[in-house]
Amino acid sequence: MAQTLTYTSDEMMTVAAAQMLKNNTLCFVGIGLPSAAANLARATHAPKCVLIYESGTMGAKPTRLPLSIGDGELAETADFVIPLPEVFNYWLQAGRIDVGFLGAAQVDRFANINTTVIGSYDKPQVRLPGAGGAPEIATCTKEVIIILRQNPRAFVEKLDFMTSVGHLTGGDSRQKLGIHTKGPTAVITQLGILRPDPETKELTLTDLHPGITVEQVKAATAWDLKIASDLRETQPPNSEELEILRALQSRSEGRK
Amino acid sequence: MAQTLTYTSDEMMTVAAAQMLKNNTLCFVGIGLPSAAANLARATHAPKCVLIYESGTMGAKPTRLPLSIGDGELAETADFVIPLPEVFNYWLQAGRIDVGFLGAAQVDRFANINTTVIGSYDKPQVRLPGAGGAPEIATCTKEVIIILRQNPRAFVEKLDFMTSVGHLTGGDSRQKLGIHTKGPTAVITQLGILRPDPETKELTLTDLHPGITVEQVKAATAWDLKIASDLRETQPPNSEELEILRALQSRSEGRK
Amino acid sequence: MAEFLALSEAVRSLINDGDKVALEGFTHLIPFAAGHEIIRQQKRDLTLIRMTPDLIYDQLIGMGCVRKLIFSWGGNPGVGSLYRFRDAIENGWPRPLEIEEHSHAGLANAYVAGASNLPFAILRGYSGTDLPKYNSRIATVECPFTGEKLAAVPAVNPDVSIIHAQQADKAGNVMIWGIVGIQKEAILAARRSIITVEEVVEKLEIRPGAVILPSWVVTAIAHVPGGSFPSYAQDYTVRNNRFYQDWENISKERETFLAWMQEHIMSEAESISVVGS
Amino acid sequence: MAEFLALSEAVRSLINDGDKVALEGFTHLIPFAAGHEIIRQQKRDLTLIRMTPDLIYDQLIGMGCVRKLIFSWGGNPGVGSLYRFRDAIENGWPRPLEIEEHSHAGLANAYVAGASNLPFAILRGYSGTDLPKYNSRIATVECPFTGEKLAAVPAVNPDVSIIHAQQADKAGNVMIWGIVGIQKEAILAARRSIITVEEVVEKLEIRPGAVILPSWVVTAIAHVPGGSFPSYAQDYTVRNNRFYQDWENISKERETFLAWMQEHIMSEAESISVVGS
Repeated sequence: MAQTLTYTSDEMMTVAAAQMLKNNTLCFVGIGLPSAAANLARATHAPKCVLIYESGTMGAKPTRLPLSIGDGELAETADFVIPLPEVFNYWLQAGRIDVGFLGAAQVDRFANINTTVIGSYDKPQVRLPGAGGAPEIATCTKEVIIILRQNPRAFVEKLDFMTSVGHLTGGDSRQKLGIHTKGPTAVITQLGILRPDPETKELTLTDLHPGITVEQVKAATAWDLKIASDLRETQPPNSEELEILRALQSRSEGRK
Repeated sequence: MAQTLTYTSDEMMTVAAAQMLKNNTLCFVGIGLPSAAANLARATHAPKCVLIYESGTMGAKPTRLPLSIGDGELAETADFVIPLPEVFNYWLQAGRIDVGFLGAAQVDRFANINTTVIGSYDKPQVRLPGAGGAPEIATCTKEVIIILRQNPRAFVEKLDFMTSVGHLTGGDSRQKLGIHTKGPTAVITQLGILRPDPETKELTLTDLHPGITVEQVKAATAWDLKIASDLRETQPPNSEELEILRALQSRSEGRK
Repeated sequence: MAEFLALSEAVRSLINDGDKVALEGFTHLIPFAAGHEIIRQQKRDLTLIRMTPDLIYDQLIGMGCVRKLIFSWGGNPGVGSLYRFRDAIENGWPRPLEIEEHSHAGLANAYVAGASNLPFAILRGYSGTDLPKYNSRIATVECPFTGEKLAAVPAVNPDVSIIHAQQADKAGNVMIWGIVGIQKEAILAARRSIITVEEVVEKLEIRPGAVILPSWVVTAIAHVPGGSFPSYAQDYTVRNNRFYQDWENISKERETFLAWMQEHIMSEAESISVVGS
Repeated sequence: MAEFLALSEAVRSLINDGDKVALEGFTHLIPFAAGHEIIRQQKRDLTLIRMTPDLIYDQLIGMGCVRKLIFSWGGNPGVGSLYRFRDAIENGWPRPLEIEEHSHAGLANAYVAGASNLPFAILRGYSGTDLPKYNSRIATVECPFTGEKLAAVPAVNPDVSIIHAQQADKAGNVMIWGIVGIQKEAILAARRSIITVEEVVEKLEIRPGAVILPSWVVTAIAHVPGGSFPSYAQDYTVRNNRFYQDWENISKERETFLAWMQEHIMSEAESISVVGS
């Protein structure tokens, strides 16, 4: 039945991300796909998932997707709003957040992230927005989920800049740096889901979205991507998920 | 005329302290005589003197004298109330407070303060309450006024414990420690007012309360007290001051 | 997520002998009822943390619950001494009391560090004082940019923090207002927490100046109206200044203290928190 | 004590060429009108500080006011690039832009240190990232108690901080509510301050979650309704998301940017702050 539904690759990514969010978790949410995914989760299987936006809106319950992390909708629907130093010190750094959702311009095989520059830092080819909350989200939330579109310019052999750490150089290198959180547990793309190998921490393709081939994913990856021996197929979006997601988006004043 | 008024030595101290508070100053106030003095000043010549109690009540306007720094009266009459970390970091440490009023169990000739122990620290003869906010009030307010009753057990040659610094060992020793505020500018007692010598910073008797002799003050001081060459007589409380002070005190639920 | 428990059950299940426990509330909202329950359950070897020990710690110390005290001002506010605190330090009665002594600014920042998951806090504090000579937990750090020397204090992270609040909602979110003190930081710094409340409401209406402690950071809530007596809960009860003054005579001598505790605290159930009102 | 001034007068008298200036407001309450006045007065060689430069810094950079930028996230929120910011960094147009780059946590704590009169702040931050390689203002300190290594950032102390607020009262006390961001710390960290407000009221009625900036810490207040457009002032104006999206095309090319600025900002009086609404 689901096969007969039409959906975009962004919708597939968003639904796959939403499915990863458990009920009763505190989720640090960025704008764009992470926000859509978290709100979809809240509207479906995880009604008690608590959405925390970087702007200090705790427990926001937007009925439309905000354009920025500080839209009025977020403050008005939040349980309460706190100043920024408390967001970063009392909540994020204190390790109270279960899941952090991050985007990226580049990721490498150990799920390290670049959102700073393409090219050199001093004379960049493309200057990107930079770090924002990501470096500390990457180290202080109990678990990180990364969402980005997969292509060889994004899934690179070597980052142009290390903005936020994933599993560093793999193995226990993250722990050796004194970081005690799990780090990235999944990278969700329009093609499938990559997860770190339990030992080496190298990203491995564990789930293929319906209709996608392993070759497509390998072609979209600049390194020699490892494939899980028990490769699964992702559950496609169902009609309820698509309906709710589209309704959220249709109510978004700021949608492009 | 004032000569015909009867007043207690506590009233004399309180009025002398009140007269030192200028209008439009931010004043960090402790309980007891400092609170009485600050409220008297606010009710007379300094209506815009802003009273800040350690409990975070900013601009408190009590109509009766509180027993503790956290009486409900203070919060209810304050312009606003802030959490303790802001009191100590954003206000006191930031150097925004003009005057700090301190009491003491012992002071020495350089207006250093002991409120910790009589006797040795490890086996005290009398264990006193300790530091509270005083060490940082003593270094972070622009100016400190000390109020205590004068006797040889209180005005000592050597403190049993240095709880809060005045002028340390005199001269520029305070500055040399990296403290850039003025420190104690007056010590007000039931006998007179002592001020630090501009050079040596040694406390010097500059004002005698009416009816008090220099010999009385010297007898109440354990070190050889210096007397100012231009010794003045304090202005005694006038009838308005006494009336307002007594009214404040009569409304104090917690008065002893 | 917060669980609603009877106070006796919360104290029994969450506080162990030897724990580091902070009962906070700066003059306002002092959790007396919870302190009394700790005394009744005869918890032992506690390390108590509190900026202003106040009467409740005088009682805990006098009843022999306390091995060590971390504090910054140990007096009866506006009245004078805490005689049980003094007796423990001066004479070791009923048992010797180890102390770790700070200034208010130092201890407040130690809670902030604890709430922030930092191992220490920096401040411009303790300059020239004797406190660092007697407290090895006051150190110095150098600013890596200016070379300035600053005081450092270690974070406070209680095993259990206890506060009294005006309201909780049924979902276990808690609100305090008025003088809010260091309570938010005390709860956030702790591994577990117990909050006694004046009232349980359907839904919190956030007040000006209020501090919210969401259910996610609260372990147990107990409904204990009047649970801060003789301190107070703004808009619910008023501070009983008379009791603070009477405490002087009750507590000065060991015998009168013990008799009073026996009569008013040990032999009563939780409702004791409103004795003398 | 705060003085009520026209915005043009406040900018003229309080901001000097070469000053360190922070215009804060985290998505909400961004002081656009004040930024436009700085552009019109052609202030030069400014060091601008802001966590999220947003469109207002894109405009200030593109108009040549800025020598150096201290920031933590330089994008058009939910839309994409800040093209004038990029053009300055990538191509040095209209002049080279020196940058000092942090994470949000780092810069937020730098403001906290500034507000607290501390020379630096500590945080668990920047672990493993390349930022410290390119920013010498990110250092390491060791905990004197545990030996742990923590990140340190220097305090931010602007010469002038500028924010937009919902209300001031006639005595010059200011109140903001909704998303309050880092504005309190920005004002407290600054030597001088300018606050534009939606409304001047007789007396502030303190709202839940509000931040109060008392007159004692404010230098100048200017009454500029709509002064945060296309950002917003909760309960007064709504965010103009369309303008944020339109900015992409206005700002992508130097010519269209300059033409737009000339038409909408340079040739207008203060009321320009509501263009496009």
